[in-house]
Amino acid sequence: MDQDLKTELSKHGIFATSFEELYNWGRKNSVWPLTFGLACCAIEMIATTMARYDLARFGAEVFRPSPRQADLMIVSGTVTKKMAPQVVRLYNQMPEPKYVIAMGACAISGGPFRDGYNVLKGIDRFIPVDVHIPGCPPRPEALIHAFMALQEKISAQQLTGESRPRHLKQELPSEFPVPEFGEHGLEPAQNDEVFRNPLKVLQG
Amino acid sequence: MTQVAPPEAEQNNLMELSMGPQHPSTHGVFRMDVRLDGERVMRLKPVFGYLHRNHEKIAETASYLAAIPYTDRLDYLCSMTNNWGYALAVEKLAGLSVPERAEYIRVIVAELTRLQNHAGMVGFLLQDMGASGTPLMYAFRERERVLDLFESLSGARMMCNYMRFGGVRVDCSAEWLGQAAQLVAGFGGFLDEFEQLLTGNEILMARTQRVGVLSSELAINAGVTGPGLRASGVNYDVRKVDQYGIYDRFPFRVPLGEHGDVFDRYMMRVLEMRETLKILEEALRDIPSGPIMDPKARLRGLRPKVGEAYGRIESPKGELGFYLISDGTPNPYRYRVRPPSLINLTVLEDMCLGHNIADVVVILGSIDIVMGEVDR
Amino acid sequence: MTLNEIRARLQAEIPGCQVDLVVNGSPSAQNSLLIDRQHGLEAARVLRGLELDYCSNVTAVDWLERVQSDKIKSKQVVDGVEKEIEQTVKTTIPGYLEVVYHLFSMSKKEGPVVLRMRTGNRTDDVALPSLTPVWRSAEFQEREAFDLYGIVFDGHPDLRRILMWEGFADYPMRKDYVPPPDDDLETLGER
Amino acid sequence: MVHSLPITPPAEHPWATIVVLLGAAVVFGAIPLGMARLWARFVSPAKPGLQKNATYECGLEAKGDAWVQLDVSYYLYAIVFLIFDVEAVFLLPFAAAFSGLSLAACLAMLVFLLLLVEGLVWACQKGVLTWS
Repeated sequence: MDQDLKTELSKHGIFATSFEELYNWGRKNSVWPLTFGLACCAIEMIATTMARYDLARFGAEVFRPSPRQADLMIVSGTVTKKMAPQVVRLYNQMPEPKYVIAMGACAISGGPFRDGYNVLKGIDRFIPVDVHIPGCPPRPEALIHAFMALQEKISAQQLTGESRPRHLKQELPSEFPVPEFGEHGLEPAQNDEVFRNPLKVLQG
Repeated sequence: MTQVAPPEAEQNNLMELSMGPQHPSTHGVFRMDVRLDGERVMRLKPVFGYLHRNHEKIAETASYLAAIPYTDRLDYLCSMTNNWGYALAVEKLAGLSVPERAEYIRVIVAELTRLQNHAGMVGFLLQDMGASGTPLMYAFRERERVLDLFESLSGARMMCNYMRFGGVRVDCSAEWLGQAAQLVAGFGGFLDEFEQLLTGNEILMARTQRVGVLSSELAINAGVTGPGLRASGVNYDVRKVDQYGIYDRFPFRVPLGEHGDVFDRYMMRVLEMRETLKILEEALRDIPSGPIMDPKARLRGLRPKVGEAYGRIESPKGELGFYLISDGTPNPYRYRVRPPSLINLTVLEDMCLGHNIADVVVILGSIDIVMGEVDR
Repeated sequence: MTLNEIRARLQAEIPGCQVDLVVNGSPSAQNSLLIDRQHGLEAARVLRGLELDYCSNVTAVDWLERVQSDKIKSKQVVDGVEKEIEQTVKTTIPGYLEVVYHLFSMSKKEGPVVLRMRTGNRTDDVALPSLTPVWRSAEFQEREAFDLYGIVFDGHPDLRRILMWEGFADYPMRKDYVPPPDDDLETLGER
Repeated sequence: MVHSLPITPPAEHPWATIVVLLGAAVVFGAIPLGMARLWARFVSPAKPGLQKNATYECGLEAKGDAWVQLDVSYYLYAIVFLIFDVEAVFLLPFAAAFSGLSLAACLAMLVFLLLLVEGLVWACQKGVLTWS
């Protein structure tokens, strides 16, 4: 069913779609984020849900406090080493399909507090991240752009075949090991299956 | 099989619960280990450190100028007052003076920060009380107006990085001052609307009066500062005590409470907003023109003489102090922040004992903590 | 009350308490009183009696071992002629940990009275009297000094780590603390 | 003359409409649930795990046990509520047929009401509903 035939039909009020499109359309327009404010980015996240920037236009203004009912985790703020086990445990306790937006420079790579002894240098060391938003804090428009990027990602997912998303593959884990508190830092310092170290990728 | 005695909590039927780092009521990653008898709180131990980002360690390896953007991220709702606290401490350390116009701009932006912080605090307090959304929408509508002013002045909404020791970074245009005057003129109407909706509301009064009472002796001894202290009837406002900057030119009154409960702390914020409007009107009216930077202040390579200085201001949360020890090198030997939010939490347990767990949420909201400042 | 009056008052009320004035070089001229550890708590009670009812700030400072070279002019006879020679004498001052208390009076609205106490050295003799029984605002700040600097406060009601987690072994704010080499992108090369 | 049968052809059964509506409601409810169950079984695999199924306590490992003996006043509060919940159920048909009732029926209902209200007043005086 090629695209221009569909647009032609839809001009006459006939909507042709596939089951996959319908499934993805339903899921991408009701992404429920987890109430999970860490630091300054959380205030910008709250400002995005308020009247002026209105995250409700993207179906995401329902912020669920419990991970059981949330399907998106916005890591908004600095993830410290003391907070990292909790972040990973919350991610594990979210039902599939789940997504992660790393909001702000701190969640992506430690940001301005990168060389702090208690700061984890980016949450993608322990959990897979779907959308990264640079900024410190990113403006509300940037967070809305992240939601649009996530929605495009969801609508591009196939339900069958090899490139199915993670939650449709039995063998891919939906849980990641929770780091422990060690004597001098977190043990392990990062999770090597998840963390694709850019430098290693360049060298390797 | 030896009978192991159950932990002390189970012995007298108390439920051990932690309102942990991820909790809608804790204004960030703050954790309270609570022991409950049914719904009543028998013991409450706060746990900090989940947002300890090593602000002081990083500032000690950075130069005096480079520490200013970090002060924005201390109390990330009031970046201008953090800058001013730090700038005041460095000016005391290095003996710099601030030109007249810069002093006026500092008062204007600091009081605008106080407006948006107190409005946000009242919105969040009502959100903690269960009125989820509506009061916060009104409060953030006003806050967005103030953030627009900050953005047009300093370039950023929340992280303004605007003040320097010896003055301010950018001069504000007459058009900006006009917009600020317009905002101040309209803010009174918002406050009347807010008070009409909230102050007389029986649910608010029932949920906040005689809840979380803090006596004035305990408040002084535990170092509580800011609106929380004045709600207990102690007349101590660093703007009046130290009269830093040019606060002695503005005749504003300091509201005081009698009972020191959550309702008084809420009223402190509302009344302080009204006093702030008076200060802003006067400051915007008679701001002089002139330089905005002390000419002899060296920003890049500031090397203050060996010595120390403790500068403090009245931030919307309380007394925010910066203690700097210089050893003549470009970076401070010791850089210490006196966090009002952390010290105001000393008495959290004393206020919450005997109350229900729903009141703990309201009491914590009335203290108005920001985790960036608590954990630094 | 000026610092000297307070100093005299302290020496009068607490026999054998060694109080000396530390001059502050910066223009802020906030000089401070250095009190010996043994009489710290009694001195605090006396100061509390002097209407200093508000302890605003408690700071720990880590002074490393440092070599102080100061020039001493001394008259010496050099081959029969008396001349003034400048000698630079290098004195190494052993390192110590220090706690600084900024005390204010809320009733009399008076400025900071700065109180300092020093530990014996930086390794084993790191105990100081806790002033939490006198000013409760010092409770969390002393716990932070213990957590980040390792100063043990005797008499503190609940001395635990406040910012780092319980099992953490180092004192991270000390000047000689080396953080663990997280798998940092820059350090990856030479690991 | 053809005698018409004494029994008139039965109009549809008086309860038929309700049964049809009930059936439609059940089916309307069951369709999405059924689709979800079929979807879960055939397409998206279940991945239970140790951490995933652990009890959620704000991101921490849940310690202690929620099975704690609570104060008796909660039980009494629930019992008093239960009584008045059941009473409300009885009031519904009474309210629906109120206009066609005789005085005696109203009086009987009043006795029922007053008995329960008297119980509530006693409970309040005993301080069952308020505890320090």
